[in-house]
Amino acid sequence: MTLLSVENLSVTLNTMGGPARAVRDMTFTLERGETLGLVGESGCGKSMTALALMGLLPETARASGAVRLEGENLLEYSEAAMCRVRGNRIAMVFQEPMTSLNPLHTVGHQIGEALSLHRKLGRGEAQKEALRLLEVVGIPDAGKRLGNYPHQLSGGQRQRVMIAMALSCGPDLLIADEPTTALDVTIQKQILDLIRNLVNDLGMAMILISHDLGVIAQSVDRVHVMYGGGTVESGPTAAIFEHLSHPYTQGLFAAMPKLGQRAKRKDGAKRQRLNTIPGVVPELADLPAGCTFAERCGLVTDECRAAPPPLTSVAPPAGNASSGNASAGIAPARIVEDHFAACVHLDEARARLNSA
Amino acid sequence: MTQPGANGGGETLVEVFDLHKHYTLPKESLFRAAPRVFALNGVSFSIKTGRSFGVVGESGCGKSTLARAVMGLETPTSGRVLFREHDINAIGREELRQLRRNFQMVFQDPFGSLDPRQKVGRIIGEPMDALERVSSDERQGRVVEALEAVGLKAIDMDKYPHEFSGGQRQRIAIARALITRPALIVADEPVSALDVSVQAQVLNLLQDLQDEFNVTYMLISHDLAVVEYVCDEVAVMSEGKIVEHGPTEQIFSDPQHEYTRTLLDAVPQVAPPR
Amino acid sequence: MGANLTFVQRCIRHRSFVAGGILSGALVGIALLSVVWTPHNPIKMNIRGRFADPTWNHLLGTDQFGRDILSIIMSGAQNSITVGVVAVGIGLFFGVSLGLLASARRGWWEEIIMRMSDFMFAFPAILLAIMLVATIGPGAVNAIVAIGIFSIPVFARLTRGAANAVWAREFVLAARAAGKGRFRITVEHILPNIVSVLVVQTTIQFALAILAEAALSYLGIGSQPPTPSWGRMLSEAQTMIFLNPWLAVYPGLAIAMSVLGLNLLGDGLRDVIDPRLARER
Amino acid sequence: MSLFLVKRFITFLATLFGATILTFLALEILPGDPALVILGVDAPDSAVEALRLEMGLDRPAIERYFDWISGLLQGRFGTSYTYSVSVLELLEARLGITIPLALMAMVLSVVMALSLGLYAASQHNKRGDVTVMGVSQLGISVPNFWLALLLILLFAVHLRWFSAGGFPGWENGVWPAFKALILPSIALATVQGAILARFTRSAILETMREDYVRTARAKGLTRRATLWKHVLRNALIPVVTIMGLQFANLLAGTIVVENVFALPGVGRLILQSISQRDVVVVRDLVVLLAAMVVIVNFFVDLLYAVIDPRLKAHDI
Repeated sequence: MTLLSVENLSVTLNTMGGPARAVRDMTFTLERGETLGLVGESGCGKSMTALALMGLLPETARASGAVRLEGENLLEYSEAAMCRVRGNRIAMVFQEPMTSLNPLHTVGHQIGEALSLHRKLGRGEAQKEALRLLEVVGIPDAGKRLGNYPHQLSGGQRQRVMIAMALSCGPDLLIADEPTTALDVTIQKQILDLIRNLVNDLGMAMILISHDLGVIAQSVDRVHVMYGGGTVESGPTAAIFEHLSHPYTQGLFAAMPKLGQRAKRKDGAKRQRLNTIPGVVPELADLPAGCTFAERCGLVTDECRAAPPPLTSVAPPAGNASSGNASAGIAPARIVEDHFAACVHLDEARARLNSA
Repeated sequence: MTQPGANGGGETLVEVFDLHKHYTLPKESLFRAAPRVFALNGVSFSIKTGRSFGVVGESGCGKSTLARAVMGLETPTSGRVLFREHDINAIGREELRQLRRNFQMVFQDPFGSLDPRQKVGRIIGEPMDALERVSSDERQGRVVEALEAVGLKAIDMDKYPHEFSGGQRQRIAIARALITRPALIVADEPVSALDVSVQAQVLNLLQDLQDEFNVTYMLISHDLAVVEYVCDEVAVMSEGKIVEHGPTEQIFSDPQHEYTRTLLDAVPQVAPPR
Repeated sequence: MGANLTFVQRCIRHRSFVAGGILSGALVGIALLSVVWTPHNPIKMNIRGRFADPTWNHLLGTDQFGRDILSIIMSGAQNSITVGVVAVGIGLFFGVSLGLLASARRGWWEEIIMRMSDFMFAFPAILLAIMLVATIGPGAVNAIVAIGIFSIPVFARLTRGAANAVWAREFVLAARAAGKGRFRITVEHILPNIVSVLVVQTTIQFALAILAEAALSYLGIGSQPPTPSWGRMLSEAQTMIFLNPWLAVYPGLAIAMSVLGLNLLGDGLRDVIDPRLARER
Repeated sequence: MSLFLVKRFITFLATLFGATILTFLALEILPGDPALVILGVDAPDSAVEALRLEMGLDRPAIERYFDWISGLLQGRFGTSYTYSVSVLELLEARLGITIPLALMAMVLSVVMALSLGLYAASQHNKRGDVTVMGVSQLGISVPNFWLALLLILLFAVHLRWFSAGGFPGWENGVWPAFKALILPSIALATVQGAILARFTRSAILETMREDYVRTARAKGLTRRATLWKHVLRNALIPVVTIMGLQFANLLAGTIVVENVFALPGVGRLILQSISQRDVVVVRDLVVLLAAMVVIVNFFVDLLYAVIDPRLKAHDI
């Protein structure tokens, strides 16, 4: 059975400026051992999606659609039932390791808490297990660290503790919301490697949320690029980065300065300008009726503004595969079946990219 | 203003000699000496007019302290900072104030670096007001000029910072730095709080301004890609020291120091589309 | 609290602000009115007409000397307001100056000023007020000064805390980078950014001053006869509590309503002046 | 023992020392010659002079200050001019009223504040919260001596459950004495409790917004469990500070409330001594009260070190 199946998940926030649709019709599935990345800029709805899965939305928020964990819709669960899911079957790692741990409790106590809650372990057993977990996440001198308070640890170590805590009950699904954004690159690499290896070893599923295309590209099997609360492009990571299809994904990629580009410039050539996406992210409270990216898109037509574009396969129907791709200049073999983008001008967008 | 050389690199604008900065932490124990932090531990470099000098390093490596020391906002424990051959820590307070028109700063946080109680016109005019008496007409004219240079409109003068997005606020901060037509702008993590699409707009703006006004940048960042993109020269800092220093191409394509290599290796990369 | 609402709109929508505003407005209005008009002369005694029940002539009746209670209470408002204004004025002026100084100079200045205010906090406020009043002698002015001195450390501490937070902001660093000195930064950046905090605390201190003055007058070391004072009315009423309990009700109600009004106003102001501040609370 | 506590202990001593100096100076400039006050204005100059000598008033102030302090340190209190007995003797019976009164009021206000604050925070923005906040707003606005009068009106004048004042003394049975302190302690505790309740509520609400509370919820803890296990202890840190500061107000409040209820406690003694210019009693009592406040605040600091591991981090 499919581990997680999210169907038309929408989250509406009651803000001062009126209802804001923070998440719009997110749909995806996830199997054990699979990793999914949600990538997008601030306010695109990626964190709200995570909180909706956890049932930890702010009080002013309403979720609709379905979040099915092995067939059971979590949105219909009572608060008490949800408490048995959280930390047990779905666990989460947050962005700020400095503030996400209770300053007044020892590390061991905080890791053991979920164990005694869900596994009904006694104090001694919970501590023994906590010690093992600290070793699993690679904290040196774990026995001593068990009795430490968070302020005695570095940022990277705290994030390891957070991961140990999330893993404590052997969850089926791990949600990591910007787990390395607050960390230095060298620490980021260690933490990402750790998470990747643990997910592999333990065979759980993972949703990794990040604003950083690089982090996403190196860490997950499949990606949803989010904009204005919804998915604008989704597919296997390799396919997406190989065939950036949605104008927003293309714009995001082009706007990112990439390491090693300077050496490729011709000597004496004037600095290349970065491509930019004009305009700003729209307010969630008054999103346009049609494509949320329309106002910043170079390819916009009236059609875009009329209705939200559906997610359509980037791979054209089998019948006209050759003719459809000839103009875009993409070898048909590379097109993957489950690569989708929500754009009515997909062909133009891809053609534009290839001609550039 | 000094005339730059033909290829944009001329005389030396800033020179830093063996800069040290130690902080004393609160005592942890009654009987042991208070611990000290060596934020800067012997840093030397120089920046030439019209060039972009980048400083990269991880948090706590001393790069922000260095930026503030160059700006004369932090008195070094030892060492010298020379701006056009004036030692900014040795000259008098008034002289330093007059010298300040030549170097301005752009900060990281586009929400914290603008006084929420002041209108944009006043914020941008501040460095000018602090240094000289100008007629209100001239003041107005120069504020508008600065606003337009960063792609904002004259009417934005009468708005408050909270009416702008993060990217626009960073433009306002840059306009403030431009108002005295400085030779040097020290930018401490100017884009790290911005989303990628907005970051690109600001980076392009910095580049355009350099072409237009021949301004020299000292750019502090933890983001290697940003530094590589903007800077002609890079210094890599670790634990209060510059461990490697040289032309950008060389540092990024052929790093010599172990730490630089570790840093470069750690950056997650996206394979460019084929 | 929509950010788009104007200041006035936010005020009108805020219930406790409106209630506090009405009560405080009434306090000031009555005090002003009593300067030019009261139903009767609040000082004039009429032994034959003492302990009169409420009538149209004496809406709240008369006291043990036959004085009109409503008139005394109205005049008592003057006393409370004077005490509040002067005492809070003293506290505000010295406290804010010291707080700003501590925050601008840091180091030893800050250490000394803060230790002093810590010390003042450790001392029971009314106790030292009693001592001061006892030293200089009882009287309204001394009570006011004593109360004023006690709000100095409150304002000093608050100002220093709020100002330190502002000094840590990047826009102050930007002002320093622009070449502005500590004094100009304090005037142009620090003060405007802490005004809202100070305004809120001022209304609360005002309420505390009214309470403290009432307590001192009740103990007989505040304002002296014949100046009408709510606190002293209560101490006089207590001696006749079995005879005429209502005498102990009106002045207390007047104090409570004034203080309630100011407290509500303070709470309301906190939300209204600075919507961001309200969210942080 | 941590550096934090050492620092606090030094501050503690310094504050006590400052209190003695302030008190001494204030009373030094007190108008009126104590000798004259005791003997009356009509007394012959020679008698006044003799008494001044006897009391040591002719010696320099600094000498008298050190005499006083060294006396206090050895547990020797001065002798009252008006009562002609040692201050210690005066205190004995009176502390038996003031200390139980203050403790009762403190316990009452803390119990009231914590339960109401917790309840209001858990009902945030619901009816219970609004009611508690409204009532506490009213509680803050009522002067404690007026509340005392109202309590007398209701329970003594109207219902006749309690007497309107006075104190039977502990020797005549614990219950009557305790009963005499009930109304005064309610009057004292209500205002303090209302302030503390509001503060507790906002401290809890603030803590509930912390990231680690979200972490706890993500572990599967219920809202209630999170509140008890993670929020409360963190929220207590600021609440405890305020509690310590409030103890000063509570003691000051006893001066007023003892007067309302005609309780022969320390507060009443102070007021009487001031009006009688009995300098020796006043200064000893003021220092005593200040010492009590400072000691309580020092214990608050000790409590901090227990609650917050960040403060015990560094050993000496």
